[in-house]
Amino acid sequence: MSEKKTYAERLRALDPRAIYVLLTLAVVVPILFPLGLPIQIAAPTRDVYNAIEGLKGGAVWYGIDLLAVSLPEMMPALVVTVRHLMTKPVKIVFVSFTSEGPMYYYKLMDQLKTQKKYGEDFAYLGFIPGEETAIAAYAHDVPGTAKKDYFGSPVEALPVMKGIKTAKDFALVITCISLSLHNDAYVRQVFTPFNVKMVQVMLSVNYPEKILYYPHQIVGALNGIKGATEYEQLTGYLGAATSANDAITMAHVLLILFVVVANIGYFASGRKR
Amino acid sequence: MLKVGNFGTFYLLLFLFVLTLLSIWLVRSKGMKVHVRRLAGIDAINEAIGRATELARPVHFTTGTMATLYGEEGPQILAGLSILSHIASQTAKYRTPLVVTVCHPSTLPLAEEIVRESYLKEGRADEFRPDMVRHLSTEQQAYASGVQGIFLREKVAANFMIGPLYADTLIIAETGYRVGAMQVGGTGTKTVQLPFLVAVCDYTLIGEEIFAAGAYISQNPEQLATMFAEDIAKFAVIALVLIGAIVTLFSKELLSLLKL
Amino acid sequence: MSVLVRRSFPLGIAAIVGILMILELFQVGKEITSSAAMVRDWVVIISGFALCLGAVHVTGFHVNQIRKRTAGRWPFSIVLLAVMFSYIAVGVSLTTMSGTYRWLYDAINFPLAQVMFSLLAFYIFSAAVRAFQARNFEAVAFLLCAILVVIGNIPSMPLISSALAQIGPWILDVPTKGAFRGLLITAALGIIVLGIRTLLGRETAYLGRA
Amino acid sequence: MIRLELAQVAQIWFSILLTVFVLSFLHSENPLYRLAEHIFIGAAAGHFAVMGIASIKIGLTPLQAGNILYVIPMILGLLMFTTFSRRQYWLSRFPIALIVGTGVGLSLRTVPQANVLQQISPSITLLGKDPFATFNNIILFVALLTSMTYFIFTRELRGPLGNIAKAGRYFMLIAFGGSYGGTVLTRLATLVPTMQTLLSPDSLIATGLGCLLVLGVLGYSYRRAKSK
Repeated sequence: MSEKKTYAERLRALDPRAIYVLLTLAVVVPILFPLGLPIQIAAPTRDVYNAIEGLKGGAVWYGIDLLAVSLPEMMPALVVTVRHLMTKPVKIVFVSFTSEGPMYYYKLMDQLKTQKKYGEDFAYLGFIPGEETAIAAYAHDVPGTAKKDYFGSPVEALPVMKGIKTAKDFALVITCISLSLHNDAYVRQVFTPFNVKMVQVMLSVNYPEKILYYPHQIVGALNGIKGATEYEQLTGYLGAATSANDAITMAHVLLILFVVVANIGYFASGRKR
Repeated sequence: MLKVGNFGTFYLLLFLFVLTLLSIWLVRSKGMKVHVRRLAGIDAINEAIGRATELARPVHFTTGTMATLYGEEGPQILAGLSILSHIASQTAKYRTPLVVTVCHPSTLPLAEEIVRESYLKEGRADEFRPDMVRHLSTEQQAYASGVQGIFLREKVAANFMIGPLYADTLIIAETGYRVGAMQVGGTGTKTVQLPFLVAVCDYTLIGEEIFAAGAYISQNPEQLATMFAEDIAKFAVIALVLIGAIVTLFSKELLSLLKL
Repeated sequence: MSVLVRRSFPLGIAAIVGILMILELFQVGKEITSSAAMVRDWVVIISGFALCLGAVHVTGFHVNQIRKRTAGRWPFSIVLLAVMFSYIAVGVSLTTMSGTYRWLYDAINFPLAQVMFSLLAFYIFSAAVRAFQARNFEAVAFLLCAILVVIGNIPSMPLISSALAQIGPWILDVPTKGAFRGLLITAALGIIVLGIRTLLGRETAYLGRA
Repeated sequence: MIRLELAQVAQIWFSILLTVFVLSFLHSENPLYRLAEHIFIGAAAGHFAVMGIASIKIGLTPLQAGNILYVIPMILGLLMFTTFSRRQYWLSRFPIALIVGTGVGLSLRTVPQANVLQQISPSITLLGKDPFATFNNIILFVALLTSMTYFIFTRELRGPLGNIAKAGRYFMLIAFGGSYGGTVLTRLATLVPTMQTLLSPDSLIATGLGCLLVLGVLGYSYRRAKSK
């Protein structure tokens, strides 16, 4: 400890705590102030945007078919697509075929500020048990399967539900899916019999396999957090996905800088071991 | 009734079984002697224990988390434990404090027995204390948090992590570096963790080296002979790969010729 | 007699069980398949006892700390034991599916496991700064490949230079895969030979020495 | 706005404070980290004890149905506890032998297929659909053969064999570097959501308070160390 270290030696052996502080900053700052660093936008993402942008009235079936474990990955995509929908002149009917869906609905409504009114412009029909059979039943008879909304009012009493009988009455079907078998169930039970326009938000693990439904069965798809980032860029609502993307970019750049600095220190200090 | 898919498994097992028996027979009745090349990582174990002895600070050993003895990664734990028996003998001989941490408790009786027997063998049975072998937690990350704490509180001077290692490896190794411990890491099939061992540890046992360690340390002729069997198997696999490549190369050629 | 019971019996058990598992793969007979399934059931039950043994061991260690009043440690040991016994009380009386148990798990186990994984991100940085110094040719190879993969993983990279962004994935896909395959094959040979030696009763690490 | 229930608020506070305490370890080992560590270990020990009891119950069902054979694992399981005994500890070898035998058997039936045969079969096709693919296949092939050569133990790695093994060593270093770089992204993918949780509106107050507590404790221990 008695010997004074030269600057070069200090650069080589950066105090780990300095590294930790800088890394924290590199992650925290973009989370608080998203930069919106540009990224390449995949074609299925752009098609989701076009499908929602092109809506001129009518109703949208929004399936929140998520498991609790997918929260960090799927929440940003859910928020940004609903936020985009809320700006369009459409009615939205939310529904869940997973028991943890209602939790997402609460969190979603917590994060959204909207002019639309519950009951008139949108409604949540809650969790309908029964997996694929339930999806099929709902597609064939919406009010007959749901009967009541999540808060207990009868479906007929909701103005938003007027004129909605089957899947055919929806201008667009959007679904956020955790379980890959739901990707198939939606295509089998909703697209095949009714030939409606459909968009799926998929987990990154399921994406490579289920993207094969695009562009014939589904008109667009989002790839987990990556898709959400792209979507946030398209719509300009920079949120959790963009900030995560920025944070990861900044951290990677920081690592490269650290390595460069350490090597400058190594060569400047005379390449001693 | 041999299913086609298991065909390869069957012949590979049979081949290695015969090779192992043959090598044991060669040692027993023909007195074959096998020489194993120097393995720096294993030599470093004694050096690290020596350093810990000088500093009078503890030696830490673990076979890693997540894996269980009754699972497919059981043999890697056994390989790690055979190195533990050597480490425990050394710490018994030089009266160095030893801390063995265990994640899954099914390994606990085994680790305890190995340490106890090593102390017994060195004539230091009275110095074996049950808290040398500690089960911290079955949960991977809780275990890692416990090891971190032990490292900083007890100032560990040598750290050995040998077995099927999982993500917590880097947590333990980085903390080991922080307290200035000399570290030897090693893992068999967990290739994801190897880069971190190479980056942080002073010496690393890569892949098969952890299985060679037992024979190398004990210099038991019979164990060394099985090393010889493994090497023959390696040459056989290399030959198989080369032949396979040539065959597919020419069969492709043949196919394209036929298409013409 | 004692050596027979203490050594040969365990060796025999290990060999029989191991061979049973292998025979099950080759579908030699219905009896083999059903007994292998039963032995696996047994192992689940024994591991249940092992998990309880773990809890007993942890309790013993910390009771000892409290009794000896180890400086700076024993109050924490009290907390540890209190948390552990409340889990056991809730888990056994209300089952793990109950709301209270889930509350405990989501408030303690889940976030703590998550944050321990987050520590890894910090450690991977500090380890990299030390390891990625161009000390010799080997270190250069290591550092260069790591940095190229890091560059390839930057989300905006394809917009800046698509060629540079493709090197990283290539490294992971071609040389890395090849080298790891070689490593896995040789390690597998080590595992198999160790296994065969165990079944032959030649690997006796798990029996102590006498 | 939907009001969170008290239980949820308490849960958030608990999880956030524990998270901040663990992160404080990056500075130094301190009482708050120690508290989080002991709570975690206690929680995990309790959780796995509950799991263990559930596993034992699995065995009770066939036993009650009259399958006497299930007495065996019960006895063997109890024998595990002899490890605490100074004289009868050897009895724990019986359950251990069963466990070891199972593990060895299971690995012997999966490892040949998964780690040998399935690694060889995709590596032997050298011709690809274009020259670049062929080049890649050859590199992969060479990397595999040379890295295998590195693991030859019973011959000294000198001469031509030594050179091949050296090439294998370089291929492995390349692989380690690549794998290290790739893992950076995986680890950041956990860190970022953790930070997002800490900074979300629900938990910001708890995070702030946690940080203050940590600073207080660190400052206190620093002053105490200085005065000594």
